[in-house]
Amino acid sequence: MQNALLSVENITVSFDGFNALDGISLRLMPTSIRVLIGPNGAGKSTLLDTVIGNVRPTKGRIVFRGEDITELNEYKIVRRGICRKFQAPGILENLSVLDNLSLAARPRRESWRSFGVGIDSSVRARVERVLERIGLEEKRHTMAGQLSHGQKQWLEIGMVVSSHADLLLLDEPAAGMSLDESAQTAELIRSLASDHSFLVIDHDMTFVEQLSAPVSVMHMGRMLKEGTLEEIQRDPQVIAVYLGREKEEAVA
Amino acid sequence: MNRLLQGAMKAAVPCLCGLLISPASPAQDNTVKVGVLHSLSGTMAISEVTVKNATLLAIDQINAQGGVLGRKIVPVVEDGASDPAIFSQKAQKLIQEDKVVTVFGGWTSASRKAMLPVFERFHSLLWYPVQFEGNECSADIMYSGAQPNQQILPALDWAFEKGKKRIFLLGSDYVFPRTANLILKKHILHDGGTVAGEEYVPLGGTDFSSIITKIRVAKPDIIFNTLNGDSNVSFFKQMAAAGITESQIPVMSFSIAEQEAKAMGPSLVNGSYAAWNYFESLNDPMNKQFIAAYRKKYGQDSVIDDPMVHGYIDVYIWAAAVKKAGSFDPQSVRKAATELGWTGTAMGPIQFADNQSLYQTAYVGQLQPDGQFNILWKSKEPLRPEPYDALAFPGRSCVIR
Amino acid sequence: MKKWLRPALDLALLAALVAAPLYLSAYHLSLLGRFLAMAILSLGLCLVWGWSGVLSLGQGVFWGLGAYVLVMHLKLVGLQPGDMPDFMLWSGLDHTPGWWTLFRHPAVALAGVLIVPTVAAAGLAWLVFNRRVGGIYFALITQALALAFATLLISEQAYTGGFNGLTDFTTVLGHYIVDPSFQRALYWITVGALAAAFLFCRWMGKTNFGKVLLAIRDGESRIRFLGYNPAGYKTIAFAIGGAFAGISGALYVLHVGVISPAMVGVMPSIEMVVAVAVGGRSSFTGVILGTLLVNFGKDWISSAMPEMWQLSIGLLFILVVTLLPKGLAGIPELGRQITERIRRRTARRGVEPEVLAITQKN
Amino acid sequence: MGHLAVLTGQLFNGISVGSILLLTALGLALSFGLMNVINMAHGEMLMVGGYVAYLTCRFVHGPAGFLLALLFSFLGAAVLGGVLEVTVIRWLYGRPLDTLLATWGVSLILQQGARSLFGAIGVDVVAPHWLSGSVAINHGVLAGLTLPYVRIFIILLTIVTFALLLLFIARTRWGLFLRAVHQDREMAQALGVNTKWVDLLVFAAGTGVAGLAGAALALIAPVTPTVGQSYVVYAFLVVIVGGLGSLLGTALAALLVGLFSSTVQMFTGVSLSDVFLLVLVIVFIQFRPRGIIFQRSRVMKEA
Repeated sequence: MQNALLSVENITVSFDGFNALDGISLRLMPTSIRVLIGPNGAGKSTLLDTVIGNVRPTKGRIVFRGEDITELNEYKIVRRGICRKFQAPGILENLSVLDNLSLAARPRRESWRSFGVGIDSSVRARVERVLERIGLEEKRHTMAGQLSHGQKQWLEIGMVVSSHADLLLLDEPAAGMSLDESAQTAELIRSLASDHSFLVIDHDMTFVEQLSAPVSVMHMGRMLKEGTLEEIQRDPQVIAVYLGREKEEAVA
Repeated sequence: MNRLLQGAMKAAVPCLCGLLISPASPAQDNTVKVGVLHSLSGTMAISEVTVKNATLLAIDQINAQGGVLGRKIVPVVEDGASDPAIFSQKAQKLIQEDKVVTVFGGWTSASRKAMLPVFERFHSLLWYPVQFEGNECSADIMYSGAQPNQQILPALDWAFEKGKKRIFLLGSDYVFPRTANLILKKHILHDGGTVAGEEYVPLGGTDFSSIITKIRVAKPDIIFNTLNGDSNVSFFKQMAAAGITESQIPVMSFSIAEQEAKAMGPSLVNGSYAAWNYFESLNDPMNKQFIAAYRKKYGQDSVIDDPMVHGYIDVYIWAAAVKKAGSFDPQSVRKAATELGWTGTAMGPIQFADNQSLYQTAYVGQLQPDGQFNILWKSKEPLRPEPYDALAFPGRSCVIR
Repeated sequence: MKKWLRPALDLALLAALVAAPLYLSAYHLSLLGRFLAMAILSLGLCLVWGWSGVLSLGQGVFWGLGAYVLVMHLKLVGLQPGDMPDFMLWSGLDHTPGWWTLFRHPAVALAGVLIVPTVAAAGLAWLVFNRRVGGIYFALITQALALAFATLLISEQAYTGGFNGLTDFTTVLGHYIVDPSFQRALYWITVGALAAAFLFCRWMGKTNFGKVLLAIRDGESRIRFLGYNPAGYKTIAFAIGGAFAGISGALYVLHVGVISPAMVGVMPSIEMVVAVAVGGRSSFTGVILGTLLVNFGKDWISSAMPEMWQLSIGLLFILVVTLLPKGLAGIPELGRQITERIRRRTARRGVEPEVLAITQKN
Repeated sequence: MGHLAVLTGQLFNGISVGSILLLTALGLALSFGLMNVINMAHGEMLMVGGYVAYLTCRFVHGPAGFLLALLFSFLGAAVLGGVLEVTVIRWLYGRPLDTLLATWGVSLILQQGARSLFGAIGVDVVAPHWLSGSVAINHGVLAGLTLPYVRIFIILLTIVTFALLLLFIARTRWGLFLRAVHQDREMAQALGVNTKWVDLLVFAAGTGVAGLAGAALALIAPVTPTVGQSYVVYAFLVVIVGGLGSLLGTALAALLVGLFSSTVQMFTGVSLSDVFLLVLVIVFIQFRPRGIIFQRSRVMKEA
């Protein structure tokens, strides 16, 4: 069996006794999209935080391309090819769009190797491609802070994509976007799926549908159900969890 | 438009510094400028403001009698702000910009050391009014303040005469206390006494609990205290709180004069001893005259202490030296000053020795409840100043050509 | 900002400094010289605080290290063989300690001036930033360090000259510090060093390193998720700040002729920060002008009204921080905000009736 | 004086110095620890307390004079703190480094104000006669040990103030508001807590306690324009080592520092013991950036 790009093995994360993640496991194949859905507080964001190294798990392992990255610092994990987009746009407000993308795209990020002026040629080609894809060519020299909310989200997705990362963790990429904007976002993600893997969190079912990718439902820090969107929508346990009718036996 | 304003702002500033050059006013023929450089702000202002006042009083009195060589003396007062770098900066300004013929001032040894290269660079003349640790011999400074052998060693003689041979050395952690104690230790051992302990507290330190325990354990006959400024307040308060009275362990202080006693509250330091070359309670007609003149100018409740009288007589000696030399040139003035012979002053007969330090009589006094000193002991005659102590620094002497 | 205006201003400032010996008196020229030396430290602090958002209240420590290393060399050079610096004699030492004589050779001394402050700054930065200690703690740590450094200098009097500091050195590389030709040469050296430091900073601003520093200032956690380790960048920036401070200290001490613990403690370090704050923390030109303004102001106010100096620097601090976070560069912006508010108030009184009428209609 | 007496004496000294440190740092534990306001003028609030005590003692004679002085110094410094909060600090919330610089400016102004009003020479606060003197043990194994009343009084005053503050925070409504604002300002506002008033009152309480400390310390230390400078750096370090937001941590840290300096000073000079202490604190912060006692919670902002 082709080995997984990312494998989350029995991860538990607890804050003063409350188990945000409770022995959750997940396997993600290279160049594939997986959507994480679940009610608020299910632990979706915490899972992404744990993968990127922002939160230390109390139990369990995270393996990326066969290497155990559980104990590494965030920037070391990022350099190995995982990148994360936050709910609030994580762009660098005081730098131009071009700078934002070039900083994300640069391969050599150690401090002593950053004394070059301007953008070196390999990075420039990559940045131009991403700029054109996210439709911000003419805005290249404006300060990132002055972009509209939707444009900021796109810039951030552009930064995540241009950052050599194979696995992209997107936390509600379509939040605050208009209908056609989220459709374009879904289309962008699908077009990038040929050479990237995505782990996407979102509540917007039409957006999830447009991604047409397998869905995992999380509940109370555990993996409740995994399958296609149609199977999930018909599954009684999932309906119960969302609508909250027979809570007890659903969780058994 | 606003960018232009911002640009103009940036261009304006460089010429702003140009505006600052106050063109030195050409000296009219009938006046001569002298510098008065003391700390008027910062931690040292506590002691230096009154010395500046005494210097200005002397200048006014001399001007009242027609000035010197027919010229009125114009004092240029500058603030050293208790910072050595500013003392050196202001000394340079007084000499280069204001073209003063001499400067009266300085207090801490740090400020004197900082000004030394400036006076040696421009060969002007500094009159230094404060007791200090000695070990300095510059042709461009008139050391009127007491050398160690004129203040701390006479105090030692007095203590030995009183049979107090176990001595505890306590001081603030800076140059004067450390060097003074180095000299004291040599003399104590040489004269058969014992050093009961040696402790230092950082400048501005306020906690003496451990040191008081060490004093209680050492049980000295007397404490030689070279603490400075605020630390004295903490020390005496915490000694009183610990129930150690003057009768049990007397304290001989070298940085507490009438000024500090009044500020600390005389009751706190009542009964403690001090060694100076002047006390306000000296009953001498010239002293009475000086005190009356000072109080008339600066208020009836002002008290007079050793550095103030030095700041006062320095101006008179400078004026006498100028008259003798017949010119304001610093080099001839300093030579003339050492050849004036004995002069009667508010602090008794004095004269400048060839090493440009001052012959002066040492007194030991005990503080009374009213903040004045009751003079208990006096050196037989004015003591010759020794910049280098024979026991501590053998073979070194100060010869000024 | 029109493209050519900023370089034109910098050239104007340079021209003013180059022409200074013509229109300034000897005293004010030596003042300008020592304040330009301080401006080098301000450039370093601008990189550390204005660019990477790290406030250091202890630059006096690295400034002092540079100054003390150079003056140790100058004291040794001034001695006849076999003799000992005066303060060591009357502090009870019998021979000059080994680590002192190390700096007798000019090359070693020069290297010391550059390396010792830089290594000290890098060491502290690496130790602190790797533990992810926050900005406030770092500021208070550097202040505690400045206090410890000054206390140590004062108490180890036998080796450091104690409270009096080190002074009375006469020759540098064979030239007499006293004669005017050396003073003039020193002025040119200082202007040259400042220009070099300025160009270095300008270059740093254009590199990716500079961009990452700005990103760290505005959101350290974000840059971490782009794969950058802020600790490495902040350490290098702080080391550069330390190097600039060391050079500034060495040059300053040649102008002034004395170095003492009172010049490296808590208070001087904060005055170095106010000069940068006035100048506009992240603008290199502004920082140089801010340093000149504050120091000349200090000299002028403290001689005109001694009581007023501490009051005015206190007020300056409050006003700059609250009203002009961008310092000098912020004045036009502040002007615009005020005119904006006035315009809006007058406009509302004039227009209000019609607008109300229209809105009520539809 | 027996060996045991010296040891107990030093232990008492350590507790006494620790209590002084805690008294100076308590106000800071409120304003810095709980409200995250960096008040570099904290030392000057101590100075103000000292001067207010001096003034009260001049006008009110007799034993009650000093107790009244304690009250007035608390109120005086609290009012001054309130004025400072409204005029300067309120505009700088969320900008900690700028608050640090602005309050440093305030400290310079207060120093110069004191120098102009009372002169560069310090003023003298005479301890009331019921406080001067000491408990002397002159027989038995602790012979020779004397415990000054003043230091005992300061230790007791510190314990009482500390207890009152704990009660204020734990039991009163305003204490609840304070804890809410400390944990999450936005959430507290959402729940209807008027954070403006909480900021004002708690900051004023912090400076008030500093004024009280200033009055108490006037018994064993000078009251001069620059006395605040000798306390402020150590007070901040005690709060940091203790752990932001934890009064207990601050108390523990103050005691440890007090004992440390009184033991080290038996062997080295005071200057070196201060240097050791400063370096030790800097190294300690590397290994426990959150301090001795800190709350484990996700929402804690990185100080």
